[in-house]
Amino acid sequence: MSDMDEMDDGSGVVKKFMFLNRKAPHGTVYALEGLEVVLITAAFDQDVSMVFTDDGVFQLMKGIDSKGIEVKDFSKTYRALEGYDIEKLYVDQASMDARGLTEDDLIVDVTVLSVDEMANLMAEQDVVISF
Amino acid sequence: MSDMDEMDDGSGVVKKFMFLNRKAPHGTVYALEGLEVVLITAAFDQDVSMVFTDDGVFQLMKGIDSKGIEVKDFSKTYRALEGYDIEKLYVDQASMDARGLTEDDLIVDVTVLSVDEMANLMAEQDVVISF
Amino acid sequence: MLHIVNKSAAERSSLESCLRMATKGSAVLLIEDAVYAATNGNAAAAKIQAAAADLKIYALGPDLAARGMAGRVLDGVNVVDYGGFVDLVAEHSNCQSWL
Amino acid sequence: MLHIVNKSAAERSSLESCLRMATKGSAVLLIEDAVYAATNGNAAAAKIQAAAADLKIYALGPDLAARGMAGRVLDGVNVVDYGGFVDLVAEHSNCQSWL
Amino acid sequence: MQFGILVNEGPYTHQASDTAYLFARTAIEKGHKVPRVFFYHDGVNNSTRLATPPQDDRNVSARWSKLAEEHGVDLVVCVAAAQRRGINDDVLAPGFRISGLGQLVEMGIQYDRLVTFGD
Amino acid sequence: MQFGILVNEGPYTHQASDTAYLFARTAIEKGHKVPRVFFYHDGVNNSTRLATPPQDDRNVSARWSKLAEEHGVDLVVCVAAAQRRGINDDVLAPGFRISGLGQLVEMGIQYDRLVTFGD
Repeated sequence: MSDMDEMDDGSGVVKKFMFLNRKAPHGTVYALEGLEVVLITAAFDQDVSMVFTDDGVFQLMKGIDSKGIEVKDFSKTYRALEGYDIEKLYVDQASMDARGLTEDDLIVDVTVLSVDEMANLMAEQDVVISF
Repeated sequence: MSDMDEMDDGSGVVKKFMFLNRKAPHGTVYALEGLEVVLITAAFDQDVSMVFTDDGVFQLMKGIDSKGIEVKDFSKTYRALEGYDIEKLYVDQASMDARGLTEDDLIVDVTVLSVDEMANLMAEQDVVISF
Repeated sequence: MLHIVNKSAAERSSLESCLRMATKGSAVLLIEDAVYAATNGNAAAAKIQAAAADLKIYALGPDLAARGMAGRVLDGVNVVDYGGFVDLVAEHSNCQSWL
Repeated sequence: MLHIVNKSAAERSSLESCLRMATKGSAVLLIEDAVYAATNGNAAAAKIQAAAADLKIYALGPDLAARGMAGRVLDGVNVVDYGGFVDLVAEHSNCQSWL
Repeated sequence: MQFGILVNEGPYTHQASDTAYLFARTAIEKGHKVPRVFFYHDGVNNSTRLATPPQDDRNVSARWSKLAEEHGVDLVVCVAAAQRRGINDDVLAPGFRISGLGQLVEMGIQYDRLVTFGD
Repeated sequence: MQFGILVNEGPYTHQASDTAYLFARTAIEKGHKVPRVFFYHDGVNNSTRLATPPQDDRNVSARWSKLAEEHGVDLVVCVAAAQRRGINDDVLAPGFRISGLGQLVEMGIQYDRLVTFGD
């Protein structure tokens, strides 16, 4: 993805972008195509937060094996986000609880937030894009 | 629709077809495109039942005015179903109750069924197509 | 902040997810199939009325009319047209569509 | 009768609609995102386990594996592959997909 | 046994077309017949030969075409739904043809089972 | 004020593209600017010039084209999403162009608001 390293819209503006991931992987393409937007946004040197809530927390599951459905496994891309300076990864505590998940089940290190913390984080963004 | 009057697959078989309508109108196209299938099926002289459950009961609302969203109002088509010998129209009592609707709110005469009656009707079908 | 919901609360959980994260004083606009939640007798009406204590609730009039629901809007819900939708986006510093 | 559900019970109401209308002794197959409901710790698990008293509950194994859920399947849920899916359709006289 | 398959969603966005394909292929491998697959609603978008997905991803329309070629599956695209969505004979992948909804009803009448895949 | 619009669903099956269009047209009528609409996911299917919907129905891609022509709206179709779904330069309706996701990010950076319409 070296073609993305030097993107710049020329304005020098840095905005807060939140990507809100609410959908499970594979049932729909939103998780995969959402990752593509996140990577490009980081290449523009914007302030990127990725948030996983509702079924979106399932995107980060360890142990995904998608050979049987003959679809590409993109879950390792989440591990590569750090290399693109995307370090603000948040998951919603209540969504984890409702699915019986703990941080140990996830493929990357994340910050777990309460609903109030999530809500406040969202309210202070310039741009929220939800998939 | 006179081109549909004499359709025949040549087998002489009459099967029980149920069309299960579970989606509200306009938010998605399923209600409209579903009607197209129902009309064609009746033209093949099959035993057609149309069932409205969940948000599908909203398809039959009186007083629809879709000019403001610039989309065709197809709700009058339900009144024309009788002319195509589609007379078995059923609505789910529980779905009506959960939406504050009564038969007076609907654009056509229907038979109101309990959950058990709906379930038994579905179980005896040869083909169920759901939109 | 403006929250936009477009799916029926009887079919999807997006309204619930929205109400869970909308902070006091923010606005919620119901469009497309989401407008049913703002009508009398709907199972989601109680949820909307409870939310209206802390949030401003709007519903898109053309979507209500297209569903035969123009005369059934809950007290406390503000009906807007597309112009009002544009105004709501302009008036709030950011927005989130709960797809 | 075979009932097929393909959406997450946390996102949509289709599993609930299905369980409401499935008569005693019929089969319910969970595929795609619906398989999450058949896993330990999921909020829908209690619903599935209660339903398993009267219905036969199946989940598609390749969809469980693709979601990292192969090792978390609820007791009482039968895991099948695509061949088992085909068999279920063949064994039941009719089927309904709760889209 | 003869299975009819109805696909109501397009490729990639929803898993429906993938599941339908794997179901159809498996049914054939097990000795059943899949004489026809009908594509309705956004399902008509499976029929374009213009898709060029990334090389490490599956090509949804190409594998439907292959199934048609190898096993004689009739891939029918609903004409009314196709016209709304910009699918016509010029863009059809091999093995697909455009026809009316009667072809769907016939599947229900003539085959032993009809299975629907969608959103 | 400058609005960016993101459309994630195709025409007809979902109301999203209709709502986005009416929002954009109204914003322009009220004196705002809509410099660009970005089409992502199945939203790329709005851009085909091959659609021929029934005469009593709206033509979704044609009215996007008209908005572009009359008000200079830049209609951008995501290249990666388009390739997966069979949209290329040969089938584009007037006013649409294919480009990268950077065009979406730029809307977020440069405009006052970004509004998303989808499923």
